[in-house]
Amino acid sequence: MENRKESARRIAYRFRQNPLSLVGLGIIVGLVFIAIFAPYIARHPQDAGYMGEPAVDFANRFAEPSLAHPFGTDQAGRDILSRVIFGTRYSLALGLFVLTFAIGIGVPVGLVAGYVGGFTGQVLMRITDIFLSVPPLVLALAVAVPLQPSLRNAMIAIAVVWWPWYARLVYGEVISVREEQFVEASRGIGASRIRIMFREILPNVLAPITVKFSLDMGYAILIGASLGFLGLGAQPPTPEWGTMIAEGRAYLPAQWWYSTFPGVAIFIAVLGFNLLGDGLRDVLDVEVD
Amino acid sequence: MGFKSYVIRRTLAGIPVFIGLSILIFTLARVLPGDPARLALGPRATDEAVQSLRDEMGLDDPVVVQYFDYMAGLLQGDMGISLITNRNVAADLVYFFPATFELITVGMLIAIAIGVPLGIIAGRNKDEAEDNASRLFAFFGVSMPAFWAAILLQLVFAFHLGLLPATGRIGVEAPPRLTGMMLVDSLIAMDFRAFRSAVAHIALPAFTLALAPMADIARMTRSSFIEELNKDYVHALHSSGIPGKLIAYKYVLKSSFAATLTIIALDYGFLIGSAFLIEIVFAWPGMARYGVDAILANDINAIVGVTLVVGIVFIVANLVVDILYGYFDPRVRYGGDGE
Amino acid sequence: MSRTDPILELRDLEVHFDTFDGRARVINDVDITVDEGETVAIVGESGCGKSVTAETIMGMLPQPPGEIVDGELYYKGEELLGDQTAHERVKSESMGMIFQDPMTSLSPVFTVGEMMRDVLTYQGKTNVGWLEIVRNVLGRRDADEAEMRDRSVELLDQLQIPDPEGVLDRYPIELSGGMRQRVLIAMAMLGEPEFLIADEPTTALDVTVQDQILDLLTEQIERENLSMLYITHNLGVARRIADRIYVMYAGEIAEVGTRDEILDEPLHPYSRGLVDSVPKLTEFDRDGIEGLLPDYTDPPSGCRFHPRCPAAMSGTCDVERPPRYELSSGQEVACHLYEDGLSRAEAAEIAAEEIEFDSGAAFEDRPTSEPAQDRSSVKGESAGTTASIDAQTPRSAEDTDE
Amino acid sequence: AGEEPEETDEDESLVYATTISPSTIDPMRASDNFENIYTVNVYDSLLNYTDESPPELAPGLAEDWEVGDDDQTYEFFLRDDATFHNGDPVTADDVVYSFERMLELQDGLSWMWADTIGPDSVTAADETTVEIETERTFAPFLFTLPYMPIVNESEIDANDEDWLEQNDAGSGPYELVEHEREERLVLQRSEDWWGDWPSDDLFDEVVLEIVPEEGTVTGMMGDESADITDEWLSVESYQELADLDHVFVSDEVTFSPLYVFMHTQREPLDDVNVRRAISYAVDYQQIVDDILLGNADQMQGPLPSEMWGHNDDVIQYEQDLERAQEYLDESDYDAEDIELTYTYVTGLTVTENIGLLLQTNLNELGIDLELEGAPWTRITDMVTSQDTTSDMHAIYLSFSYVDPDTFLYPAWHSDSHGSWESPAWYENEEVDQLLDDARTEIDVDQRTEYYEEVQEIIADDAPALFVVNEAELYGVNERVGGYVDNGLVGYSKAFWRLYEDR
Amino acid sequence: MSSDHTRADETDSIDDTDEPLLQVRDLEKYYPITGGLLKKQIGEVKAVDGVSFDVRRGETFAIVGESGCGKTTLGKTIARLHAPTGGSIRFDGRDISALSERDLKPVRREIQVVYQDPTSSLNPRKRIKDIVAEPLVVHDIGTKAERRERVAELLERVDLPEDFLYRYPNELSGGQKQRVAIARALTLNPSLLVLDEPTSALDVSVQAKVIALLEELQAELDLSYLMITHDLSLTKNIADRIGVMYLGKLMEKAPAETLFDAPQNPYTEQLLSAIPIVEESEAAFKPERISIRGETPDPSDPPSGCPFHPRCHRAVDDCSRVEPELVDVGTDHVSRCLLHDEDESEM
Ligand SMILES: Nc1ncnc2c1ncn2[C@@H]1O[C@H](COP(=O)(O)OP(=O)(O)OP(=O)(O)O)[C@@H](O)[C@H]1O
Ligand SMILES: Nc1ncnc2c1ncn2[C@@H]1O[C@H](COP(=O)(O)OP(=O)(O)OP(=O)(O)O)[C@@H](O)[C@H]1O
Ligand SMILES: [Mg+2]
Ligand SMILES: [Mg+2]
Repeated sequence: MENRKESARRIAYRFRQNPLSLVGLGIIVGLVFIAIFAPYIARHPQDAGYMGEPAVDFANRFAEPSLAHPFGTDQAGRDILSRVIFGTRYSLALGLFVLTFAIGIGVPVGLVAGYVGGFTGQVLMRITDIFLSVPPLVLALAVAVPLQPSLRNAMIAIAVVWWPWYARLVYGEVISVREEQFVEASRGIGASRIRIMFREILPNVLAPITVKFSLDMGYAILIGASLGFLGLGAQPPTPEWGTMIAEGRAYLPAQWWYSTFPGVAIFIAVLGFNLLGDGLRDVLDVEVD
Repeated sequence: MGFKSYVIRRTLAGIPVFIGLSILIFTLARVLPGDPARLALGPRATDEAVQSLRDEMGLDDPVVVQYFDYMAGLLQGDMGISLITNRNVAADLVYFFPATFELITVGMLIAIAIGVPLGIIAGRNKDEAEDNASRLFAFFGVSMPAFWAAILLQLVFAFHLGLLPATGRIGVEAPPRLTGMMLVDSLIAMDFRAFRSAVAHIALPAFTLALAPMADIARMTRSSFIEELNKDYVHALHSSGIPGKLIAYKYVLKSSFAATLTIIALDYGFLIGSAFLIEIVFAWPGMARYGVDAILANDINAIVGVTLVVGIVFIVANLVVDILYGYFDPRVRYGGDGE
Repeated sequence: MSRTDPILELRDLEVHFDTFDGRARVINDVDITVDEGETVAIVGESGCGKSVTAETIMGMLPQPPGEIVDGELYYKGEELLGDQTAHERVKSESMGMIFQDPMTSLSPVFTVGEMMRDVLTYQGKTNVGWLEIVRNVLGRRDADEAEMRDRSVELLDQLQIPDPEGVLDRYPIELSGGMRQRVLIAMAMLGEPEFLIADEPTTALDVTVQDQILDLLTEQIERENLSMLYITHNLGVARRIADRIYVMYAGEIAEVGTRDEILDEPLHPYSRGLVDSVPKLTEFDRDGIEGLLPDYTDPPSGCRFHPRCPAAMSGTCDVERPPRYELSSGQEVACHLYEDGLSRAEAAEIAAEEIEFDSGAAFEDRPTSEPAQDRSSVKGESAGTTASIDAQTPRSAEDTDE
Repeated sequence: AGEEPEETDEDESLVYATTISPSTIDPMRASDNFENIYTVNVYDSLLNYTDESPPELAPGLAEDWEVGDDDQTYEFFLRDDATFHNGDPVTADDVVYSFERMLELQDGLSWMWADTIGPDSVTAADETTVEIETERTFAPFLFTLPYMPIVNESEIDANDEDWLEQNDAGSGPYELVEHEREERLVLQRSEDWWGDWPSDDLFDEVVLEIVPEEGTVTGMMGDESADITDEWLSVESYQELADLDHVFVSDEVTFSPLYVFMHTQREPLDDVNVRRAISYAVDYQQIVDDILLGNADQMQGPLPSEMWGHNDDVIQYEQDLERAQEYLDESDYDAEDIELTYTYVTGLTVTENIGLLLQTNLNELGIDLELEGAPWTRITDMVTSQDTTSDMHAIYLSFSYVDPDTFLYPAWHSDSHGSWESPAWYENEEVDQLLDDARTEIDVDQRTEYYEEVQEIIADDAPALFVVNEAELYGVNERVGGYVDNGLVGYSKAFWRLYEDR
Repeated sequence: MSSDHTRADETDSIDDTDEPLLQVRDLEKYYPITGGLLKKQIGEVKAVDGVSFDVRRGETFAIVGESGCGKTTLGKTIARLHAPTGGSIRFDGRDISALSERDLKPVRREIQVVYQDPTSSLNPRKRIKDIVAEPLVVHDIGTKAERRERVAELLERVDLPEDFLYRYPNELSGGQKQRVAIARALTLNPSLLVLDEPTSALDVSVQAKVIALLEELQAELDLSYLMITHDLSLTKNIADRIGVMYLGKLMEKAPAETLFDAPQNPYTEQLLSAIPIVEESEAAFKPERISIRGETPDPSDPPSGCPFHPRCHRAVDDCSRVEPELVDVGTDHVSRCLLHDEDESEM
């Protein structure tokens, strides 16, 4: 169809204007590929706990990076590269879970608060404000504490602190879309509130949500890693990047590779999502923060 | 609407948020598993000792009662006893907060000092080499895990090059404590040796902290600068005969700075979050590290205290920015909420 | 009318834009002359290139995406397009501009007085040092504050702004639309320009306010003996203010003549359609003009108006670009219907005979739709003439805006 | 690296760099090693420990002491030349006050005397004589006294509750001159101290520098801005330190036994055969050689062999998968069904690594092991009830006083259940009886017999993996003379015994 | 001071032979202004303040006035997109001013609105077919196929080619979008269309066509229009009757010819005088040029007395004190001005 081609062309044009976002896209595609095929890519999947066959080889601890172990080995003689590869899974899963949850809660809240407004809206947004008045990492820490430290609980903690950001984003967007005449036109036709919110307004706030989603994937991965770093996230021997950095920190500076490579992995993953998000921001032409 | 009433309204708006926050945090802390009294007294404490502490702390009261007791205490500067330091949390915070405040403030100043010019340079040279370089830098800044950046910087500057100290706040005798901020205290005491040492110590952590906001600020400044630069008034002023440079650095900068300010407020809050990581790595004896210790030790009063203070800093930072925003942009004062 | 030396002369202007649809050849061979003391209006529908022309003259065309491919601009004989510093200088010394939207044309974050002071202080300077900027931001100026204030107040007073002293200390947001527009005019006048460009300065205003502003503007122009290029799509406004009118269509000048010539008896089919479409107190012709502005990335060959023209001559109009024929009266019209040297009466006769807009469209089998947009349904249907119809769908301006 | 040179006043300051920080410096609240290092150096006690191994009692503020025939009355004769740092003489009243304060605060190490000393147990017979009548016979009593700091009553009375957090009220070899929280404690040698200083160059100043980052500690040792490290660094860091010319690493194996307790009240670990199977599955050798790089001995039974009363004849487990399999076959459980959780203290890499190895080892039997790190506070909380205690807990038992009781009673006596030292929930009446007897018997030979028997029963029952007795490693600058690690909390850093040796 | 003038309100109800489709009586719509610390209401904008008029079946009633005078508010209140603050709206004999949202649903089928900005009034994320079919979906009318048919029919009705069905609004020109908006408004076969400046965002040549379409539809479908505009020349050509609003109040109301031939209200005079004419010939239809002064007042703080008095070229002292009422000044012609009384008394 003509307009498809047309918009595809537009998107391609905008992307071309911003080659960095293509790099981002490439990185993310690569990460997803690595996450899916980790067992085939990693040379020592069991070192990452794959297939429940733990393998430690203390005799081979702290091998420097070499052909056999391009990222070296850790204190239990495990191949860091393999662990970093498997780490992709955890980080992506964390990001996806957190954001799905956050969007699932935040978007309806923002829609209702923005469109229905009034007392309900005020209450919802004040609750949102409360969550927003503490930096996410700090709040996630506070939420993570009552739970056992684990990757799953870290996800829950982060998700709990994340939805308000979507509520606020959607709220802001709804406030402006609400003023568009097509919304009123829909009301004039007799459409119900629910219909207006989800059929008229929601499609118009998808673009900023998409952009924020992409940018936030990176940020969620960072926060997840930070919790791991503080010992409140994934627990060893889970090859989660932040946890690995925290473990490796004890062996600095001599075994520099231990902390360095998981760090590089986080950096690249976050960078990828940021680049893509930034590109999407241009393509979809929305401003999100 | 007058500026004053705007300021007052903004200030009052922070109060319900603070109350809500205190409820949220307090509830969170109370659902912590584990008996804080037992934790406080250590593994070998007797049951009687534990029970008497429970009574003292009111732990067996309903949570609502506990909350009101807590808030009543808070009004008198009593935030309960920290279970790990055995002191009043308020006293602990007074002790530790200045270090964190100093760190994040210096970090933010660095971020602004580098980020704003970077953004302007990029904005004025859109799509040219300067722009691309600064954008790339910005991406690196926001993508770098703070704790990892901290480790790398430490490896390079402290361990490898030996240029800067890796940890701590000061390497010589500390100046008499007045504000609790080393830089300030050493200046007050005219102790320049201490000042130099304090500067050397704060350099790495503050810079690490500054990375992300620096990138954010540069990005925001750039985009708002570009946006403003394309506004009609720029052309209008230009065609009225005002030189372009003055327009850029007076008119455009002031308008675009409003947007930057919002980011600064947001990032100021995020800085406290990052401080939780950075203080650990750099052994910075601040509130954030105290907070992490408290969290790891289930020290409920300390957790509530730290989180509340973080919240207050965030709320105040937003308030200050809102007020500045109103100062920079008169439209805000008329536009009501700004939301 | 005896022509003095033109104060401004634009020749063969050609401006292109790079868009994602390709290269938009927006301005095509535009000549505009403004004589000393004369007010010239450019009229035309939205998107026809009026603002781009103004931007080019004011040296504020965004480049990229815009590019001045060809053309010269003479201001009192001095060429400006090739010499940016000269352009800057002339602009800040002798030109002033009034914009359409008075809200966005004033800095929202400074008071009116502050802006006016800066205009007065930096009058004619093209560069300024860092120190100066810092001093300025700190509120230190070398110039005489009191004198500047007096001058500003005087000007605001001339523009019938109540309480001019008070207005100086207010922010634009504290002023009504009409007041802002007057402030904007005052700002433009402050620099004591010789030449003024106004890009639809009254479009956003109510008729009564528009009426006031137009009065004030004419008054100022007469008082200072200014020359002005006034851009509008409102033919009524053009009638009130202009001595001569350029009718612009799709980046080309369709017709030039005195105000009465153009409005009372337009010759170009486009001008005619345009004038007819305006609801008037006497009558209202509901026919309008079929179709839309063409796609600038692929403009029609020959006369750019031919796909919409009821008098288009197949084989001529779609092939050959009409030159600007000059009638004996001095009026110029770019249409193959005419030829050089015709008298006005002869030309009017031709126009009356040949140009007939009606609800049955000129070029289309589908009578009432706006068919030129619909590429797929039109293409190839009637070879020869319609093959070159290529109205843009959608118009690129809208795309980039959305 | 990086510390400014003026930091260390080379000749006079001794810098102890530690990654942990004290939560209190009130001597009656002090509980951990660092807090006790401060306490023993700033405060005197009635008795002292020598630096021999195993350590013996030496006079402290009490020049001499006598034990009554009832095994419950003690008399201490104070030296008359001891003064507090503010110049006040140390009197018997101060001693009485110190006991009272200790028991009243119910903090720190007060548990040591909780059941032994009552409100009227301690009295001042005269200025320099203290009489103590214990409420029960508690054989290790004298060995606990080096941990009872004597404070200046009048000074404490005169000041605020938390005055002791910034000041000292002691009479010990060093006095506190600066306390920068989370950063450092600076101690100054007290010229008036009654004790003997080594003859050589003394350290007039001791700085306890808090450096949470391991890398920094090693860096500081490298550029000699620190002289002694704590014991909490990773093995690799000590290796790095050992490579430095001017540093030696003290690696005495003393009293740091690591156990992996097994929950004896829960399936399947309630079955002794399963426990034995696990005990035989573990590759102890690799733990000692590769995880601890040789800085440890495998444990034989529940008591560290450095402690008197150790029974050298108890069973010594070693990796023997066949036997393990046999025991497993004998048990009521099928290896495939066994899924266990192993809990260790977050951040203690040795225990984490051991967990990883256990995971591999047990996997060979078909047993699944899941690792779970938990902060220390959570672990102490978990073990308060049987339900929340996880299957296996890796825990170092801490050493308090030089007596087998210090390790055996808290871990294996059923009265100790619910504490962090007994996550095995071990129940054995015979063991209970023997441990009780050993507490009330003063005669050392008799006690030794009791303890040997206890060790045998416990080792046989395998309620824990007796993993290793770890050497506590300390990096020490060669210039520090007189350094001996006697393995005692606090006393292993008796700064008054050190001198500059260069 | 007594006057022969009847109060204007009753004038419309005089001919009750054929009941008007819409009867608006004393309609008020006030917007609260909040401010202060607690965002209390500190005032109100009387956007529509006691407006009365009728729209007869099949006619075009136009409302003209300057920006901010309350035209849009009036239109939306009548379409019950706002709840009125006071007054009544009788539509087809039924008072709809206080109906609940649910009870309004059938009314909504009868009254439809076409908005000023065609871009904003179409959801950019929906295809034209879905936009036009939405009313059917909302009211649950017809099967899928029937709906599709109806949409195609409507598109043809507004002269858009069929393949526009699958386009998105941003692929259409302004005029085309406005046609889609009209098509949507027609979907449910309404009897009254509120046209809120339907052409002011369009170019004149496009406007002409859209107006032609509207007139054609009106004739064919027996529609009544409430046309809101600020273009007086346009109303002259298309409206049957015209109401002139100023600051929420109706200043004058008359049949189109009457209003232009013999405007009674000074404000109407000013409006007419300010129209910029295009052709010389139009000048004859305009009153003498009146020099206009003063600023548009702040609607939240309207002048006392006659709201127009500060700008009025005929203002007398009383104007700032006495608020004039609408009075009959001719057949089907009412106006609000103190001078009417004086004229009368002078006579
Ligand atoms: N910055 C730009 N980038 C791309 N295209 C542009 C740009 N500026 C103008 N154009 C194109 O040039 C054409 C003419 O635009 P211009 O703004 O001059 O029209 P106009 O006659 O002023 O219309 P209006 O009456 O709506 O102001 C439009 O088709 C527009 O798409
Ligand atoms: N939702 C609202 N809340 C508060 N005030 C409003 C609201 N909508 C309109 N107003 C005010 O009511 C008055 C009338 O507004 P309205 O939009 O009806 O005017 P209008 O005649 O349609 O103007 P325009 O010609 O600019 O469209 C204005 O002063 C406006 O500021
Ligand atoms: Mg324009
Ligand atoms: Mg309106």
